[in-house]
Amino acid sequence: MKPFLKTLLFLCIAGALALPWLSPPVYFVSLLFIVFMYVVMAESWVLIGGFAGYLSFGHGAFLGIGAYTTALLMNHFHLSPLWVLVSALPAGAVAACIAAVIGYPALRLRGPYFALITLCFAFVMELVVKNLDFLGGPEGLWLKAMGIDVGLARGIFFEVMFVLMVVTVLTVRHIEFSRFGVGLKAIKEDEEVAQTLCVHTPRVKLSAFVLSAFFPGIAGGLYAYYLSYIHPETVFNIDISILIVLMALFGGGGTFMGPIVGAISLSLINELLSAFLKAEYARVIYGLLFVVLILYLPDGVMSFFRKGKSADT
Amino acid sequence: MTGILVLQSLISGLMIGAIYGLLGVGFSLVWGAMKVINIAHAAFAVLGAYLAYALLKMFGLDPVLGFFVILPFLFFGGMVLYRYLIFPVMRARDIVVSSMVLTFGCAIIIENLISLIGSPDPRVFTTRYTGKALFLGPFAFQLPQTVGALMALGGMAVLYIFLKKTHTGKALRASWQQPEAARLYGINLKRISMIAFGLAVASAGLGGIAMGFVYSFDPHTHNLWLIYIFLVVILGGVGNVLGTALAGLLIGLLNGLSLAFFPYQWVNVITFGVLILILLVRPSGLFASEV
Amino acid sequence: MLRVSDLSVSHGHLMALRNLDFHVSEGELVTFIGSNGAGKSTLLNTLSGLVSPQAGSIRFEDREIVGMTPEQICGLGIIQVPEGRKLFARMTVLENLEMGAYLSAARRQFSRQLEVVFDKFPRLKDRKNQIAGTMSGGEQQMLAIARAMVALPKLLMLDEPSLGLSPLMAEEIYEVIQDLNGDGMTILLVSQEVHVALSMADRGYVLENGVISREGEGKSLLEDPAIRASYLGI
Amino acid sequence: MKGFKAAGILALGMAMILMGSGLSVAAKPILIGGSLPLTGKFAETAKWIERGYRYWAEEINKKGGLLGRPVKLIIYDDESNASKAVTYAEKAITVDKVDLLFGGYPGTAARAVMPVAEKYKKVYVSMGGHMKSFSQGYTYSFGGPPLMGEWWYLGFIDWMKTIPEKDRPKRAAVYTMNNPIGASLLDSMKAMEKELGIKIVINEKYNLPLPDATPLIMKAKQMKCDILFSNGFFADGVMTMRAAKALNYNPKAIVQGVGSVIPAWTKELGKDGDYVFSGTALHNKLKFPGNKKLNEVVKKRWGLPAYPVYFGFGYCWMQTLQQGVEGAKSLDQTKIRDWLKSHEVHTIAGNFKFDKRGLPKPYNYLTQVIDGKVELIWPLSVRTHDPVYPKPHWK
Repeated sequence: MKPFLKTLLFLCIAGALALPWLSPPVYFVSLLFIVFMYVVMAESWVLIGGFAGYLSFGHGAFLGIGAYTTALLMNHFHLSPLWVLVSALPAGAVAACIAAVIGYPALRLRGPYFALITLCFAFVMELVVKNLDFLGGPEGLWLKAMGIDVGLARGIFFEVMFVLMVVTVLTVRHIEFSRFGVGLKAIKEDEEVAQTLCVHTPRVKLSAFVLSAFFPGIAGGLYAYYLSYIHPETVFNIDISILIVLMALFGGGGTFMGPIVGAISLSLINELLSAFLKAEYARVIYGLLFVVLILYLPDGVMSFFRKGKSADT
Repeated sequence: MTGILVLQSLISGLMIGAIYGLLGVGFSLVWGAMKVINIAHAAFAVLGAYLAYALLKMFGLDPVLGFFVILPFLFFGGMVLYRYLIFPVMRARDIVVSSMVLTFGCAIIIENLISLIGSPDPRVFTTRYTGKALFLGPFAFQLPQTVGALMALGGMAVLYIFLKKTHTGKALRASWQQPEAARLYGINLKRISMIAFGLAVASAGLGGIAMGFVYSFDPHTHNLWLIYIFLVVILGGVGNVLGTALAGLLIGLLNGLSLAFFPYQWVNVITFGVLILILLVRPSGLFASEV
Repeated sequence: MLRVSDLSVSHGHLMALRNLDFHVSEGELVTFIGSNGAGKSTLLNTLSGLVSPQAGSIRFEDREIVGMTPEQICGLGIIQVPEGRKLFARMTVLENLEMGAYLSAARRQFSRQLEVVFDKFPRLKDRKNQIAGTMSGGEQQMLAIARAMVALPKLLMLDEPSLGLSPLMAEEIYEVIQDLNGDGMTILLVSQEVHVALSMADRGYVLENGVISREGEGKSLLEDPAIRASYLGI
Repeated sequence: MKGFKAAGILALGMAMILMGSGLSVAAKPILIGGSLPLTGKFAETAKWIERGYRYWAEEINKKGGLLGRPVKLIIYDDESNASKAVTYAEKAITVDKVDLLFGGYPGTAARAVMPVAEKYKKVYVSMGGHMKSFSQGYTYSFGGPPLMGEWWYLGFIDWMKTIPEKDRPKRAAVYTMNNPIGASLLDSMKAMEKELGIKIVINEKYNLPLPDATPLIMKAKQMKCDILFSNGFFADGVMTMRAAKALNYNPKAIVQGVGSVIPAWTKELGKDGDYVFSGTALHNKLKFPGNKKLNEVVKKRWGLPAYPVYFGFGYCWMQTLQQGVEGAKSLDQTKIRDWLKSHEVHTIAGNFKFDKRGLPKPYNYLTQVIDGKVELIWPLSVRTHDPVYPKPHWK
């Protein structure tokens, strides 16, 4: 890496870490909190969707599972709000466990069938939570407000989400170049061939799927607190699942950089458009963005940066 | 008494299921033939419904007839979409993924243009036969639903016959099965794909009108319809017209049965749950993929 | 009838064909032999317009066809029976034949041509409603040739017609090819079965790593010691 | 690692958004901000609320403004997403530094924004998120007027009491959508059963979208239910009505949740939408000052005979906020809150005194769609048309 880029990256990280303590308008902290959450989600998705080529259309459900687990833990044990930072971890674990239960049979399915079963799973989760009164049912759940200044609270959560994002990105980056990652990519290329190359495909796929549910689970716990009021239609919303996929693909689905670029650029562009344009026009331009991007860079934003390196293959 | 209720639920479930089938057919063909996932398919369906609605309101033209007026526009629109947006990106490494992102953008554009030009209000078709029903013994066939279902069956039959019997239809299938050989024998892939895309969009419009006989619609509705499309297409086998039709009927049947036997709030859970079970038992869908 | 001069084709950075010069005259049976990867299929695909050449010219009946689309070339009467047959596997025999006669000129004469084809391959007539993918390899190859015949070929190009067939079946196919040639059809045959191909052909070309290394009459090439050594294992 | 080039571009993007948002800060006018679902699922309602807000601002600016300062609205589009609504509320508060926060729709978004308003100590006047969110102890939230599912059928119940017992329906079929609004509507069903002695024979919840209404009507018909409560939105309401007509199901009354009060109901259903009862917290034919003028404005600008409820709601929430500000003679949020909790406000929906929770006394009007118009039936003092009961059979 060029020293210039290294410095820039360092400055970005330092800037992000310092941001909440420079007392900017809380909105920026919140906005970036959400952006980081999407990076965590899209980055996790890439593990299974990008590397292994198993397009999961239900990944938003793990966010919801995390959010609900945290909210239930907090409300059931009457924990003080700061505990949310701790209870988000078991939320990640619960999401991972559910992913294991779902993934074990579902990962036998290939291509569109896997996409469909994950989509159905996300729907069933939303509906079941809506139907069960002990989970809040159609009313949703409220979380207690933290007893401290709202700016400070947002700041703390921002830092935690930032750390979670860094951990997720580093994990995925590490995996991309590890044996595990190579195994996943082999599965994407040709699963039968991967098997003959001594990749234990069911185990590799399942591990990737479980891991890709763990981080969103934690993020969901933090998100629940951010919202203070959670409802199945908000945290299990199928739009979240689809947005994650789009973000990863927008950036270019096959690498760890793609989702970062996709999640950040899409969130910020959308925010910019809404800030300057009338609602529907903003949406039309947002739609055009996808069309134009694919017309000029059919393989996502990151392919632009890779083009210089190697010839089109 | 409950027996009648069960059968009644089944009847209307099947009729609605047929409409889901039609909605899915075009999507399925385009996916099976060109590996293009057209997320905007449902948006075109909603567009079709809106155009038919406009004709109904302005000229009192029945939506069934209205379809024939808007058919050329939709067909042409589909061809233009293929020629200028889809065809240039066929060079993408993964056309499935790239086409998804591209057409997602198209769907958003269509949704918001409808909202801008019309309004975001929900609409329903009101025709002479709205709110009427045919009674066969104790069973009621709501006329709008029946018309929708007949349109669906008719549309699917036309499409099926077109693919199996006509020269162009056979050329379409040939070019999907063996694109290279098709070119060797003089089939122009680009032109034939444009025709296929135009047909798919036209069938979406017809499906949208049929849906409009059963449900109300607003510019945002396509998000919901797309899910039905996804369900029937994958279950029915990508590219498989008959399979898609049967999958639509199956989903209608499931809905009808669960409405008859379970508390309503669990209906969708049961439908989706059964679909999950079906997929687990038959990991590659109910019917084979083909074109 | 067909005159190719100075033809070069590249796949990315790889030169697949280099400076080919050859011709096929009316009524001839010309064969290209060579090992796997020598560029034989690339050659046929270039002639058919599926691959565009980097340099050179291809003249067919005194018309330059470089730059024409495969559809136009097909319309001129250069018809290829591709390697691996590439039948429309989920369509019936009859439908496959209809697709062979896709262009309107061929379509007008389809019913007459169909009789000719069915005369030649009575087995296809019996099975005209069978799904092509379910037939045996030999029948599929016959269908592939029949499909090309209904396209009204002036120059019929066959790519490895005996690939994957039993020896008996292969022999039958070669008989058919010879027969067609006997009826006056100009044929360009690409094959790895050097012995059979050369003994049938009027003239032959040897393709090695994208270059024509030898050419001559079929019989004389067959006796060429170098060819005997590298292709016939004698 | 050429990929990191992207990081630079992203940093640039972030810088742009920082600057972009800074631009909209203006000094002089009173800023009122927040978000509405201008696109997506709830776009239709939000559009009318926005028009209500804008008309209110136009009117007050003509009169010389609020506290002598002009008002300026900053309306963001939250795309019908509650999470975005939260972020935009924070943007309005912390970036645009709005002086006042306006209320939002729908139920879940309002529920999610109420805690934000509380944290930043901003008075928040909206439809509220029904009773559950007013019992969370928020002190800055007001429903002025609220859309309370729990009270939605109060008018209906009171009116039904005037019907001789022998003419009242006996058996009710209740179909309710499974969401916050549905859940609160269900609450009023209990009161209905207790006070009117109507037996609930069928009590089913359904998740939106409703796949098919035929079995619902068939069942109600078979169980001889002579009153139908269809506690839903427009889409499911329309399906239910059409199925009822097609299956020739003729109960004594059909009561619709919140679908029949939006303009699309009468516009799209025509005669088939007639005779449906519903509740409302606001109506364009109420005699309170201002309604007449609003009706004229809506007629002139959008060609509708009278203003749609959500236009009125938007306007009315602003009226409440305005009176709070004028009463407190300050933009200090706590003062506004305290003034609102101790004084009466006069709006187009009536005069309200707010209790500790921020709610007025339980009230609701009964409406019935008659000849394509939403008419007021109860209380008697506001009646604009005699009720049509029992419902005539389908033609």
